[in-house]
Amino acid sequence: MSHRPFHWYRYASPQAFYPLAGRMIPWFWALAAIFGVAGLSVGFLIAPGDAQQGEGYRIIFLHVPASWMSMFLYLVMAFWAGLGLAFRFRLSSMMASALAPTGAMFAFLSLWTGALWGKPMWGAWWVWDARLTSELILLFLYLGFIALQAAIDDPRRADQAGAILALVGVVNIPIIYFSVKWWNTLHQGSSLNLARSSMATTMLYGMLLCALACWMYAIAISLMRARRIMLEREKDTLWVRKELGF
Amino acid sequence: MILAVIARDLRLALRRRADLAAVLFFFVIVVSLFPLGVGPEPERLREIAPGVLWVAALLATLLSLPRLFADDFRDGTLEQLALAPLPLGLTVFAKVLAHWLVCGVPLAVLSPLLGLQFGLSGEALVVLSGALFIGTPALSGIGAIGAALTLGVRGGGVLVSLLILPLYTPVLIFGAGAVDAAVNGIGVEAHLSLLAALTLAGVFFAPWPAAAALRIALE
Amino acid sequence: MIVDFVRITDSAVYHDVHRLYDPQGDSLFSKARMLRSSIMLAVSALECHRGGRRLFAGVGFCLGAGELLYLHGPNGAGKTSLLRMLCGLLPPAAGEICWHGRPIARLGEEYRRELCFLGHHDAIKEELTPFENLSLSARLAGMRLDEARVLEALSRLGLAGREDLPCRALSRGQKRRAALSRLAIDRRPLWLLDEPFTALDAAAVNEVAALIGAHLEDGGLAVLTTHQPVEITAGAIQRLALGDEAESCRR
Amino acid sequence: MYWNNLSDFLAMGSHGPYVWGCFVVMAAAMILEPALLRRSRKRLLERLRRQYRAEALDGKAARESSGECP
Repeated sequence: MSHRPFHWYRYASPQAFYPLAGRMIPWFWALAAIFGVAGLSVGFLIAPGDAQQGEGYRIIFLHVPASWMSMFLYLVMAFWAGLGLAFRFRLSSMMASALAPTGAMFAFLSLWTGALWGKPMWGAWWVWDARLTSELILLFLYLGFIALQAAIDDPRRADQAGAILALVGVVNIPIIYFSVKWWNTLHQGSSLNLARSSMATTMLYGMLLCALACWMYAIAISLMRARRIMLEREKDTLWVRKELGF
Repeated sequence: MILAVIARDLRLALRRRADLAAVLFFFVIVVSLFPLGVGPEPERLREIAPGVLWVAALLATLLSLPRLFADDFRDGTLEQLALAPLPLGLTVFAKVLAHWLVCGVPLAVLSPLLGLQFGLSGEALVVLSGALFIGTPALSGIGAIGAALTLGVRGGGVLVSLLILPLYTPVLIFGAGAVDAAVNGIGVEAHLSLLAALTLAGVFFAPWPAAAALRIALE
Repeated sequence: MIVDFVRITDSAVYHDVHRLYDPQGDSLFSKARMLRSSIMLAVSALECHRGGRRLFAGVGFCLGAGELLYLHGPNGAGKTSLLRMLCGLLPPAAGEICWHGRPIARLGEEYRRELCFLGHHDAIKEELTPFENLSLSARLAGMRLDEARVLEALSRLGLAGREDLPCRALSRGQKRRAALSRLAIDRRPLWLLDEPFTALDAAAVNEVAALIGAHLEDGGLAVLTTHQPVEITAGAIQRLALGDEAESCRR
Repeated sequence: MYWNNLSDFLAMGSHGPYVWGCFVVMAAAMILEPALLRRSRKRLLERLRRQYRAEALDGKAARESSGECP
């Protein structure tokens, strides 16, 4: 998602970025579909069963990409928000606001799939282990960002306030993660530690393909939402009127 | 100059003792409700005491946060503070310190009394009060960011809790962990030192984003 | 404290004299400021947006020592926004504000040490007494004042008997006087006053006008927005119209 | 192809409901979100068109200044 338009300044204005994003979105949808089908087929059809966890482990093909995306999108959101705060680029603040709902959705999906994975493995829907708990807190951070931006009417102030919250949140994520981990180390360690991958390579490819699919999906959906925000905020300008044929 | 701001806030707080008392009564009431809900068995109460006392302290601080900037914002004195020849971050630092003296310290002083309700041993009570004493500045510092962000926003009071409680979790974990360790008789130094680290970070780093948020609110 | 030498560089001399001198030493203090004829507030091509609309654009003016700028225009023309831009609270959408030739965005506290802003709000605490409010705002402005000067400033604004009443008990006009009493002790060169004469009776209006006149004579600058026609005796007066009266391009 | 028949595939070795529970919810989310977004975008476009049409009708469209608000 951190693609940087090549002519940075030419596309920094919403007016120039709107049509460009419009052209790119179908491509990202196509990529998301291709990676999705590939990842799922590897994960669900080709990959062998796991020794102890049987077939239930296949949930990681959904759980891990979702967790990755929820974490990654928060970092990207904080990046765009910080840029918007520092340089007053309205476009990057809009991008941050566009990313937040998708990030929140991935955080919720990560919790949902984590719970459904935990039930057969550990016998309980919700287990207070370090990663699930910090995922829950990450969801709260997302909801806080969205609620703050919704509560402030003036778009510029909403952007800047949201940016500060996102930056403070980013600084706190490692602290929260390690304090939760310190508090409870029930979780079986990170399931994808590239150094000693305890999984067959096919599983690894399956997961990476699913992650790419989620990433393409996130780019496409946030570009669409960014375009919607642009229309909403720039509705008094002439280029929006021309865009709508007036 | 910082002392002037602290003295100002303390004098204002003393003039409005009712707000002060309300926060402390809230803390007492919330803590006393738990035994009614959970049941009188001393063993179980002793087990949940650290968590209950710390969560109640958290909520009490949260309750008094909007007061940090809202009154000054409404009557225009916040503008004058922003225009004082003092970095806004230091002004916020002074206000956080004043808020801690007014709200955090009474909580720490009062907590051993309430610990008795939960049958905590003498040593645990000392650790409880000490942990609260160390932890509450971080609550005030991080809370200042939430108060500044939601200044003049409708529904700000509720919003502060949504923004700030996730950021409070490390302080809660180490604070309650310290008291829990004391109850079980194991070493508390690790917990308290981490808590102190959080407090230092909270008190010295939090005022700067809070100042930035104030500047935005004053626009 | 006697000044042994005075470094005449453009922006520095004013600060050296200010720091070396105890603000009480009025007479010598103001003579030093007359030395600085080129105190300048330069504003160029200022632009302000509110709620997506452009309030004003291309606003510019220069203010030398002893000059007063009248800002007038209908309600909602952006007078208050312009004042808030001048004191650095509101960043302008475009254009620049320079003090001593240096943009205020980079000056920060240095600039804030030079200006006194009085907005619509009275900026006084209801629980505190006028005496406490005034001594507090003096300390915040960096001045060490003894009790006599504070009482004298309050009595000058007609609050003689009410120094120790909590401001809650004062009337709207008296609160405004308590807020304006700040001007009686203020030594900062740039005054930004947003409708200082509202809710004041005739006597208080004259008193405040006299204070502003003295400030201008003293070599200070002032930017004033007001709806009542008020005669300020001293200083060169500039006028700046905003909103419909002005010809600034409306979007 | 790891599975030899469809019923095993669906059963997922006694973990079927959990695996498919995750799959269905995730798929639903990734279909619902764009649908909701497209719908709200359509509604926004209608609202804006109505607003512009109203402005065009009562002559406000003849704005004298060409500069668009940056």
